[in-house]
Order: sequence, then C-alpha cells, then structure tokens
Amino acid sequence: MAQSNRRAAGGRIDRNQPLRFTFNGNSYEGFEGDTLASALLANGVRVTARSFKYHRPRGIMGHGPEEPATLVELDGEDASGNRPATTVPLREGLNARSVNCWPSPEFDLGGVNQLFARFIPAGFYYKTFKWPNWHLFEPSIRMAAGLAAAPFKPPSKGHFEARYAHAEVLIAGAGPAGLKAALDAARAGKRVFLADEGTEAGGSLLNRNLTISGRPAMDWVADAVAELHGMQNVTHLQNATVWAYREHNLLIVNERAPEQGSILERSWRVRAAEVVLATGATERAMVFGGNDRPGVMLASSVQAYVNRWAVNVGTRVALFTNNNSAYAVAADLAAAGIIVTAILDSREHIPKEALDLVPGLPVHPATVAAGMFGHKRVRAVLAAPLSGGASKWIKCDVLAHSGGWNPTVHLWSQSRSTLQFDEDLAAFVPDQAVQPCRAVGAAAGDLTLDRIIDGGEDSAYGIEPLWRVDVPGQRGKAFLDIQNDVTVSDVHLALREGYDNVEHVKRYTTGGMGIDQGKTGNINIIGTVALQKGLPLQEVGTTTFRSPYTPVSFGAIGGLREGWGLFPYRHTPVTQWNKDNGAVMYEAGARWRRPGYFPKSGEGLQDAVSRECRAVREGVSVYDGSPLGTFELKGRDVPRFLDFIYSNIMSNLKPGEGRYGLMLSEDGLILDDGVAFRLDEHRWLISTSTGHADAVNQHMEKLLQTEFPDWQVMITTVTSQWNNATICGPKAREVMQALDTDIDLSPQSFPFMSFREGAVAGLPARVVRVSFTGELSFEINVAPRHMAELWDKVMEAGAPFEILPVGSESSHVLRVEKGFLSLGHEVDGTVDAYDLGMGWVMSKKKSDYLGKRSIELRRSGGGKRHELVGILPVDPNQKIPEGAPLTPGGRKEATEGLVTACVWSVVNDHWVGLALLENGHARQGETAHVRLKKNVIPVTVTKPVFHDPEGKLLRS
Amino acid sequence: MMINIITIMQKYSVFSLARNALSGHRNWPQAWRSPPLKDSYDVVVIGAGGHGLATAYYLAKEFGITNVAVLERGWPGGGNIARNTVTIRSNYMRDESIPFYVKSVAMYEGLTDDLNFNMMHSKRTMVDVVQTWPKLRELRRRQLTMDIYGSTYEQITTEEVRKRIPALTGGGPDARLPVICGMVHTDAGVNRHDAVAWGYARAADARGVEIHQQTAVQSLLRGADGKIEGVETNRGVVKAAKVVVAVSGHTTTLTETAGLKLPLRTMNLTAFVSEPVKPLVDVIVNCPDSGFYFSQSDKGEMVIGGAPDMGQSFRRDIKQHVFEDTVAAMLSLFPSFKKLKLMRQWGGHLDIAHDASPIMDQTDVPGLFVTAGWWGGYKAIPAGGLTLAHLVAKGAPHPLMAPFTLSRFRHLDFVMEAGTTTAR
Amino acid sequence: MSYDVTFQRCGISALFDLKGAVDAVEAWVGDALPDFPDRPNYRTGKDGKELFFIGRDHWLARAPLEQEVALEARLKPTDCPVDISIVRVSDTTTFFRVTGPDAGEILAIACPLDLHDSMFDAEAVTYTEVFGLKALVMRCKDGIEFGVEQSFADMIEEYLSRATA
Amino acid sequence: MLLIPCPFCGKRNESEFIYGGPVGADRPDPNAATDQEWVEYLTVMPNPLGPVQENWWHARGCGDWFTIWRDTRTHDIVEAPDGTK
Repeated sequence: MAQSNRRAAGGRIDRNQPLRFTFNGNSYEGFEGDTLASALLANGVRVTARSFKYHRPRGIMGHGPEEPATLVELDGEDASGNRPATTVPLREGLNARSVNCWPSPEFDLGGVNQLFARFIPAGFYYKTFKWPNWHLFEPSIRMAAGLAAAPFKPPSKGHFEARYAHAEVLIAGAGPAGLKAALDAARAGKRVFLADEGTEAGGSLLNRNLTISGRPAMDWVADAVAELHGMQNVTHLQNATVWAYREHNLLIVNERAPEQGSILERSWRVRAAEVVLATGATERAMVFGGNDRPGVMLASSVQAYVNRWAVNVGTRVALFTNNNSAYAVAADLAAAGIIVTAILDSREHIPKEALDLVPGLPVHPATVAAGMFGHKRVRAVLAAPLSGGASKWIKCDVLAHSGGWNPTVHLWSQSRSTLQFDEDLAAFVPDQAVQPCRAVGAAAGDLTLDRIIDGGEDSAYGIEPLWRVDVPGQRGKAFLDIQNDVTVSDVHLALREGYDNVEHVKRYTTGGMGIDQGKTGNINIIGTVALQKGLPLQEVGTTTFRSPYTPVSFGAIGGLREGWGLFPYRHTPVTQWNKDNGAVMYEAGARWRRPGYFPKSGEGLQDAVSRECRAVREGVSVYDGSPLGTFELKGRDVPRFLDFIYSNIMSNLKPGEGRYGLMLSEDGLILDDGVAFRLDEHRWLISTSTGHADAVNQHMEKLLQTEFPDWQVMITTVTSQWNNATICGPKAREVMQALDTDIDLSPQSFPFMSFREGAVAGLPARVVRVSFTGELSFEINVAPRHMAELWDKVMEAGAPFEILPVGSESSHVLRVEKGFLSLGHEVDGTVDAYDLGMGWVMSKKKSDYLGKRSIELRRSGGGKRHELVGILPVDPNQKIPEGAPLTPGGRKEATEGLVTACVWSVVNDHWVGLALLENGHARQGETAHVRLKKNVIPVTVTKPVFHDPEGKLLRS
Repeated sequence: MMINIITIMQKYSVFSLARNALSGHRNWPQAWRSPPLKDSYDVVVIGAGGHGLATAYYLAKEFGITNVAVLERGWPGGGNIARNTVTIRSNYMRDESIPFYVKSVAMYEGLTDDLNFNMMHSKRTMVDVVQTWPKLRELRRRQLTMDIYGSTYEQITTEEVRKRIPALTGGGPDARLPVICGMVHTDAGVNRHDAVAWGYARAADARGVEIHQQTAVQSLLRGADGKIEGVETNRGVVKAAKVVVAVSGHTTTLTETAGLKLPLRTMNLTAFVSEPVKPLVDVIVNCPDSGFYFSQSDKGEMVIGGAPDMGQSFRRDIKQHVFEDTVAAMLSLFPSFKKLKLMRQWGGHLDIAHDASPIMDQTDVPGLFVTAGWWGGYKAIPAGGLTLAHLVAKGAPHPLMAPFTLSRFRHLDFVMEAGTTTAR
Repeated sequence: MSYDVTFQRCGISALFDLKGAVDAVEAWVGDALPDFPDRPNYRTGKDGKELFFIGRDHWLARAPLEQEVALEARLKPTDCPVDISIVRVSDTTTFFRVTGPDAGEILAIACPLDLHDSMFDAEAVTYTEVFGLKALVMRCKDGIEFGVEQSFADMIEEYLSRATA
Repeated sequence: MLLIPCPFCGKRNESEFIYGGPVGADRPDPNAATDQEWVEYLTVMPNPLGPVQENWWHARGCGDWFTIWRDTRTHDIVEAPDGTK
C-alpha cells in the first residue's frame, strides 16, 4: 500500500532518497522533493482535514500557497501551526497533524456541527448568545475556534536574522517571466535581486509538460538559473517569499531555511530602484454543490501532482471548466494513462484549439457540475446540462475543476497601484502603477508561454466566467471560501440583510479572511455579489489586499532585535565597578544603566538609602554623574541664544561663572533645567538633565537651523567626552585636598557655581561647584579614559573619611529635602515656574524668550494653579505613596493636587514630601488630605524645603 | 411613526434564529433601510463610524430627535472602527478623563441588550506589564485617582503577572527590561467592532434615523449669517441647521471648507493580527514600557497594536521600522511568539489634537459640531455619542465632556493625558 | 560561526571636532591636517592623520591617540577665533572593525546604508545607523570600520557577537 | 519606511531621521500678537490632504535640519530640499 498512487517513473523527486514521516499518528514514506501534500496523495490519503465551522471532511485541493483546505501543524524542532500541507517540504522524520479536528479527520467529533448547519448561518453569533451573557458561551466558542495549538516555547536552537539589501531591479517570482526579466536585467549589468517562494525555480513550468524552442521547458529554466548564478550582480533566493510591498519601493522578503549556519529564517528589507512582479496567476475554484468534498481539486494541481511529483491523485478523473486551460490538463492526464471520464464545460461553443488537445475524450459542452456523490471520497459527479435537460451521474474519483485564472496581484495592490477588471480574462489585472513597478507574465494577465519567452503569438484562453453554478436540482452546499466555510447562501443572506458592500460581505460572512486570504475564492464572492446586485465586477471592486501575501513568522520580522538588542543601553567606565560593589542597577533616562543604591548584604532598600543619605549629610559621598548631558557652545551669538532658550539671563555671566536655568518650550511648558557655564569669552558649557540631553540637542539645533540660520552658534556634544565623579558632603573639601589638586579650593577663590580647570589626582580635570543635594559638592570631570583611575583614587583618598558611593535613590531623597526640582516628578505638563515657586528664574528684564508669552497668556486665563508645596504627614512615621491625590477634606471627589514625592528624611527623622496643591502657596500651615483607597492621610502644608533653607551649606 | 418603525425591527434571539433557520433564512429583514435622500433634516451627521452612528442613535433615543441623516462616503463602520484593536478601558490619569471613560465602559457593558445585537463584549481585564520605576510611579498615580471615580486598578507581583499570562516568559531578572510588577484593570474588555457599528446603525435606523451610504460630503455650507446651513454632497445639497462632523482623520479637510481652523493633525496608527491559534492569553496584555499591547480574539488571532507613525499621513500603510520595533518588543516578552505567524496588518488614520486629548464641541460656526482628536476613540464611542448628542440637542456641553471643548485652547489649558496611547 | 568574520574593538583615537566656514577653519589649521575634502562624506589623509567631511561646515580630524597632544598643540582649540569651533572629542567615540570575507553580511544586518563598492568607495565616510545607533562608517582593510558613542560600546560588542554567532 | 533626500548626504532611510513636525506659520512678535493670533500660531498646523511642508532632522547622519514637501496621501516626496545630491 506504500505510495500506491506513485507513478513508476518521472517527476522531480529523488527516488533514491526515501523519507519517513508521520501524519496524524500514521507513518508513511515519501521522497526527497515531495511536499507533505504530494507525499500524502502518493500514499492515497484522501481525508486530510476538517473544516473550520461545520467540520466537514476535506482533502487536499491545491498544490501551493493557495491551498484552502488542508492546514497542518508540525511537531518537534520546526514546530509551527496552520501550514498549508502543500507548502511543507517533506523531510526525514517530519511529524504533522491536521489542525482543528479531534481525534482525527477521518472521525471528527466536531462533525456534529454539520447537523446544526442550518442554525449557524453567517453572522449567527450577532443574533444569539446574548442571554444571559456572552461570558457563558465565550470559552467554548474560543476553544472551538482558533486552528492550530498556540506555540508554547521558542525554537530550542538557531536564531532569526533581519537584514537590509539594495537592488536596481527586484524581481518577485522565478517562473518563466521572472527568469526572463532577471536575465535581461542581469545581462545589462544591473544589480538584480530575484526571490521566489518555491523550493526550486520554474514556477508553472514545474507542473506542466511544455517545451521552449523545441526543448523541455525545465532545461531552459536550468540554463537560465545557471547563467544567473554565474553573475556577481545577481542575488537569487528560493524559498523566499516577497510578502510586503511598502512605500518608496521597499519590499520585504522572508527566506526560509537559508543555507547559513544556525539561521532559521531570514528577513530581507530590499530597497529597489525598480520592481518587476512576476508572481504568476492562481487558478480559481468553481462554485457548485459539494465542491469541498475530498477529491475535488484544482485542475492545475491535479496536473502538478502528475507531472512534478509523479502522483496519480486518482484513476478516473472528471474535469469541470469554463476555459481552455483544463484541456491541457486533460491531455497530460490521458498521456499519463489516467482515465478521463468526462470534461464538463460550461461553455456552449468550445474553441477548436481546446478540443484538438483531447481527441477522443468525452467533452460535454454547456454542462456543469451540480453535485458530488461521496462523503469522504468522491465517487461521482452530477453533470447538469445548462439547457435544462436531464442531469446524470458520471463516475470519477477526482474532480478537477478550473474556474479560470487570477493574476496574482497582491503585491501590485499592496503598492497602492490600481487594478481593473479585464472582461476578456474575466479577472482583475494590474492597471496604473504608482511606484516604479511593472507586472510581467501571468501576473500581468499574459497567460501564454511563448509570448512571455520570445514575444510569440497569444494562444486562446477562451474563458466565459461562471461565478457560481445555479441550476435546478443542485445538491449540497456550494462553498465560496473553503477555509472559513462560507457558502453562496451565506453571501445571499448578508446581501439580504443589507450588508451589501463587498467589505461588509467579507466581514459579515468572514469570506476571504482566512489564512489563505481567499486566493481561490474571493473572486467568486465578488462575482456572486455582482450577480445578485446586477453590477459589473469593476463596480463591486475587490477587498483590500493586505500584507503579508502569505503568513510570516514573527521571529523573522524581529530578527536579532529582541531582548538586549531592542533598546540600546549605555555604560560609564564605572558601571562594572558599581556592579562589583553590589549596586542595584536602574534604568535611568536616555537608556543609561545607573546604580540605584548599594545595599550591604541583608540590608533593605530603605536602610541602604538612609545610610547613603547620612553619609552625604554628615560625612562624604561620591556619585557617578557622568550621564548628565553636556554641550560646548561657541560663536558670536551664543549669549543671545542662551538668553532666548533659558528663561533667565545667561549673557552677563563672567568667565568661570555658572548659573542654574530653566528651558521652556514655546507653549510655556518646562522642557529642561540645567546649568550654564562660561568657560571663556567665547566658549560656553551647558549641562542638561540626563533624560533630556537628546531632546535639548534637537531643540537647540532646530532653533538655530530653522529659526535663526544667521545666528553664529556652534554646538558640540561632549556628554561622553567628560565623565564625572561628584564628591559631596561636609567633608568633600577634605577629600579633594587628599586627592591632591593644584586648584585652590577655598570658598573665596572657588565659590559655589564656578568652574576651574586643573589637575586632580594627577589627571587633567574640570572641577565644577554645583550641588544637587544642598551639601558642599565638587564635580570632578575627567576624560572617560581616566574615569576608572579617578574613581579608584577617590575611594582611596576618601577611605579615611569613610566615603560612600551613592546611587540615584539617595539623590532623590536629598533633592526632596531641599525642594530641588525633578522633571520626572514635579513637572507633569501643567505647572510653570511660578507654580514651582521659581518666579525668580523668569526674567523680568527680557522682552522675549521661549515660552514667555505663552505663560503670560495661560496665567491671564485665571485658571486654577497647582503650586509646589512641602507636606509633612501629621504622623511623622506615615509614608505617603508618590502620585497619591490630594482631595478637599480627603473626600472622594475631584482631586486638588497630588503628592509628587515622599521620602524618609534622615535630617528630620520624619517622612517629608513635595506636592502640587491647588493654590498651595497661600495654604502654608493648613492641613491638606491625601486620599488613599482605604484611608485618608492628613498632612501639614509647608514650604518646599526641609533642610538648610538659607542654603548656607552648599555655598560653604 | 416611531411605533411602527420599531415593529419593523425584528428582535434577534435564538428563537428568531431557529424560526428563520426553518425558512432557510429567507425572511431576515434588512439590518437598516435605504430610504431616499431628503433635501433637509433637523440634524445631519457626517460619518457612519462609531461616533457618528452613536451620536445619531442617542439623538433619537435620549432626545427624541429622529429627523436625522447620517451621511457616509463609503459604508457604515468602514472607517477607523473597522481598523482598531477593540480595547475598552478606563485607566486614565486625570480628573478630566477618568469619569468620561468610566461612563463609556459601563455603557459598553449594557450595549448588547440596549441595541439587541450581540457585541460579544468580553470583560477580559487588562494587565499592564510594568518594566520601569518611573512608569510604575505614573501608574500608581493613575490608580489612586481612578479609585475616586470607581475605576479599578490593582498592583500585582511579577509572579502573579506570570500566573495570569503564562505565555509571558521573557522579562526575567537578567532581561534588558525586567518585569517589575503588573497593574490589573478589571474593567477592561474587548468586543466585536463590526457589531458595534452595525448594532448602532440598525438600532438608530429602527428609531427613524436615516443612514445614507455612498454619500460623500464635499463641503459645509454656511448662510449669510455665518451659521451652518447644510452640506454639499455627491448627491446634491442637504440642508440642516445642525451638522455634526464625525469623520476621524478627515475633520480638518471638511472644517476648512467652512473656513474653520482646528488644532488637529492626521496621523497613521497601525495594528496587526497573528494566525488564529487555540486559546493562549485570556487577558488584554499592555506593555507600556515596551510599547505594545495585544489581546486574543475569539477567533484565536492575537490582535496587536503599537506606536503611531511619525509624520502626518492619510495613507493607511505600514512603517516597516515602527512595525519591527513593535514585533521585537513583543518577542522580548513573549519569545514563544517567534513561531507564531503574522496573518494580516493594516493602518488607520486619526486626527490628534495639539494636547493629544479629544475635542467635542460646537465650533465658532454656529450649528457646526465636531467630535475629533480621537485616538483610542473606540472605547469612547458610547459616552462620546451620548454626550455629543446632549450638546447637539441642548446646546450646552454634557458635564462629562466639558473638559474636552475647544475653549481649553483659548488659554492653553491643555488636558495632558498620558493615558491615551502605549507609544513609547 | 555561521559568518566568516572577525570583529575587533579598537578603542579610541585622537579626534577633533571642527566647525565653521571652510575658509576660516582652513586658515586656522593650516597644514596641521590633510587637505579639506571637496566632496561631502569623503575623507582625506596625510601622514597618519585623516580629515572627514561629515556635515555642513563640519569636519572630524582623526589621528592615532599618541598624536593627540601634538595635534591639540597645533589646533589650539581654546585659542581659535570666535567664528570657528574646535573641540577635542577623542573619548566620545569607540571604533570597531569588522573584517573578513563576510564583513558585508554583518553590515547588511546592522546598517541600512548601501555599502556596495559602487555606492560607497574606499574614501567614503559618513554618519549613518549601525545596530540602531548613530555611527561613523568607513572602509578599512578587508572590511568596514565604524565608530559609535563610547557609552554604547559594550552594547555594540554584545550585538556584534550575536550577529556573528 | 521613507527614503528621505538629505541635502548633504543624499537619500537615506527614514530610520536615520527624526521628524520635526510640519512647517507652521512664522513666529509672530510675541509682544504685538493678539492672544488669538498667538494661540493659533502655537496650536494650528497645516493638515492638508496633499503636499505638506515638514521638518526633518538627520539625527543619525550629518545633523542637518531641512524641509521637504511630502504628499500625505501617497507619501511621495514631491519637492526635495535645495542642494540635494
């Protein structure tokens, strides 16, 4: 019984390489070169699937990506679901299962649905399952729906790759037209990218017995492929599907199993100067009663199995057609010794050139198939004369049908180029291209090989469209969409209920929304709608063609960029030291990884942070401040530029001096805060918050290049040219001295907010006196190549003073104690500098600066303002969650503010917080109420500063 | 008049289905009529999308205004409502927004009965997967403000997150962005977008509202007094003293014909679905730090959304690099999806206001109303339709929509709502 | 290794950022640097020093690190006139080299730019994208050399090992 | 993914650029403009169904800020910046 349907000879299979495989638990044998489908047919397996909704038995109907019926899931290494059996190359040990049936397609319990078929027409779920509620039905519906099992683990080995490519000509499809186009372009020296979805080149030639200038067509293919491979300027991929056509001639190709180490699939983003679509044509189904029965197959597929895979899918084949192409199929079958029991042709007058192909075969003009006999395998077809005469059963074990050919225009349509309905071809064909693109061969509606190869004569195709069989006495359901079980009556129902747009029909019936995207059936749905509404197909139009052309695994699309490749990350030279010393690393702004805190073994977050804070307030600490954004500015107009982008005045700074400033956006929102230093007469250095460095750079460059092109300001980013270790705390000056520097550190000669250059610990350094903690603080800037060394020396010099490395958690606590602004906390897009009690930073002298007018305008509206205040929980040990709302009297009503920060203050021995509170500045001393879910926390409103209000320490 | 119209509408139920089954489903009536276009109406609604149809329905149902025409360039429900990811939630941040969406979610939950059309509303709950501390702080802020308005948002541990989403196997302690915790929004759900559009259309029609397909409004007509007078369509002039513009991305295209300037820009937002597979994920998964979210439809497809594209666009297309970012982010947290396949993807254009919050108001052109600036507007359809109908009928904004009127721009009092998108 | 390549983290070079009108900059640097390239995104070289024309009124001078002090003494960044800007940026950029027969394959993964020799020849140098980051790309013996912001170097190294795995 | 003509570098992948928004009205004199004029300048941007002039920054390239005219219906770049190679 092994391979009982395999022909004795012929086919593009390697009979010396038998392959064992398993399907639904039964083991079979096939050959290298088989697909799962061809191997199953060779083994005489008829029922290979159950349908989605009615669980009707189904067989294999096609031979390529158009296959609507037989979807399988693969187990083991290449586990994946919902693969058409016709596109799964056979390999040793392949283990496949039909999707969506249990226990097997031969005996499927879901089949009981067939009994209820009449109760579940299109859209039935919109009308039912309403009582008592959807939740009662949803779980079972969900279990029934869905096809293959969901993937539970990633591939155990190998990886995916995505890459860029560039071509002068990209050709989709390596059939006769594609190869011809590739040869022409390659010979002209163009960079050619040729991609074909099949396992080998040749397209339709693989399936047919044709000759090109007297020789077997496949010899011509072999020569063409060989010549292309000999050329440096050609990239030729098989197993590579062009699945998306994007804007500006960007096309996406999915290459399966490339011959490249451990790469599973590879995604190519190809930018092409010109695109040639040689995607061929897809045969479409005939629509008649029982057209889904196992054994009802596309004529071209029956032909392909005989010629390419040497498989007799049946012994007695009947054909049903409305065009000439099926006659070549009949001829091939007869030549192969298969009995052709009948050719049913819906046309009354059959062209001579068709009849000449099938001398002696029984041809029935003006006759259609009106039903199939046989449940799990076809036994006879009901031949019904259109004239109305008596219909009769004709024996057959396979019915091969051809409803005509659709140019494969998916990519053409994706590119936004237009389609038009060609009456002669009875198909939608490419019309106007809107990108540098042309269609050739069958994809352009040219179905004649000679013309494609050497511009020879057009041979007749002679189609007379038949969108659906409509004769009295027709038996059984006539399916338009085999995969989603959509019948002609479903479409009629949709139209009857007023869902009469083709998009409505698609959504209401789900026709064409399957994995095959209706490659064989959509046109018949459009035809059925057209017939019912009495419109030409052009007016009914097609539904939108959407990427992907065929399903693509997400792995290939993601390429290498998952996990650590997804978001860039940045380190400082001290990062490793931080990790080695037990730092808990945080994601800081701008993708920096920073230490959050340095817990001792067994120590919790709060204890560690308090310990670090105490060091800063009472001893000395060091902080890696390298991520701060820094820019050097130079040029004649820097002073006026800074005065424009900062709300306060910078132009009057003296060399060596610096000043804190606020940057606003034009609509008055706070963009960033930072410090500007004047290095010398013409050179300036500004620092930005870590997270906003890029935004500020973009902001400055945009202003200079678009608003003030004639201002002379030259900006150089030096964030990574300077790293810094910030020594902070009462003992900071002692540590600086211990580090040994030639800079005079006395407060008189090196005051707060000033800048010095010199040597620190023998390293060239820029030292800046700024403070983000309110304590005496020296920011030592050195080149990154010196940073690790500086850090070690700081730890060494600081050891006698018990210096501690501190992280961003303690910095947060310390800045809250001082009421220093943190953009991430206090600035939420609603407050301005006045609300934050920083009116002093808003220059009264300047007539104009960014944001000035907008803030004036906003405040003139007299709307409620949320103002920054300090809050002290009445219970000193009461922590308040950051972000908690304040409501009037703590009642459950609209908020009047929120807690922006709340920390345990070591200097106050008390939880302290900052809040934005409606009209807060006037409410100092009052009690406000934090509203939590279960309780209300009363807090006293204070000034937003809890430590050294006069700022003596930071100036010390 | 109303009465006999209502009798036209056949009640959908398992019984009517069975009855029709026996007659081969030959007797189902049209879901909505196709009446001749009159030359004037009390109210013309432009756009038979979610917001337009809902507005028309509530005008008829709540305010007895039934002489209403909904003019649609294409077909009902063919715009953004056919392109969104059907995520219904109320986890917003500000007092201006939360109550509005709480109302909308509640209305959605009753919509199947109200419209006698199965919305397949599935209260799945949404789980926000938190990967950075600043995001957690923002979500905690939302949590406590939402609580004031009765919207639920609970923090859960990473372990609980993984228990609720077994497929979430990425984001471990050594990952680029480890999962810190989750926030659970039990009010969130999904339903069928076609059912929403068709249900509103059918129910509005039953109350006398006329729906006119293939009727493209080319310009707005103003009288000498500057008031709105009607619209010019491809089928001639239609008069109305009140005109509602509910056309999503095309708002400014129309309002400019009335010499009106609005702070709106049209952008493209895309979504995609996987092949259908057996049930794997029961909740709506939202990963704001990674910039994507998804849920599994009843058909078994993963319905996935990500960040909007840069730049204005009326071309419903896919930006490959934006799409790849979304996929890579998804695979980082759901590595088993590498073998899952993309089945379909699409784009939709929507207009975004200067402050990214919606605009519902009567414009400076008396009688001309707009509902615009919706992104994530699907969840707002019931409340948006109800409150706009209120404004059209009574001439004063419904309290829930007051924060979203145009007046906020007069003094730049923006509604800065961080909860409108997961875009990173 | 599925690709026949080797990559190497070369660390930093002496690097100076030059901005201003070409005449003014040329006048100031004199013969301290190679002739100024006449085409955008091209480079010139002279006794170990290179000059990259990488933006409007914008150049990068590169030299072996040991020449940094001497070069700085010649360029005198702090003394140059107000209308030109010269800044030492040696530490901002870490350079990598990807060499070997398959170097192009790795760059095809990393970089959207068409590096085909007909489009990007031996003297070309430009800022583009490498593994999603801004990077300075040029040819080197048997392959491609590129520089990225120094703080991203660890990430790039990790990425390269994944791409070549 | 657009192919954007940078005046200095020539055509490059969109991923190298940062979008800078449409080119709006010129900045009015903040001390002369009426409130309404100012609000309009800030919030109302051209949103044509057709060509729009917009700013792009070659952030991962030469750093140039420039404008192009792009058709919002087709994404065709109908007018490249001056001096594009």
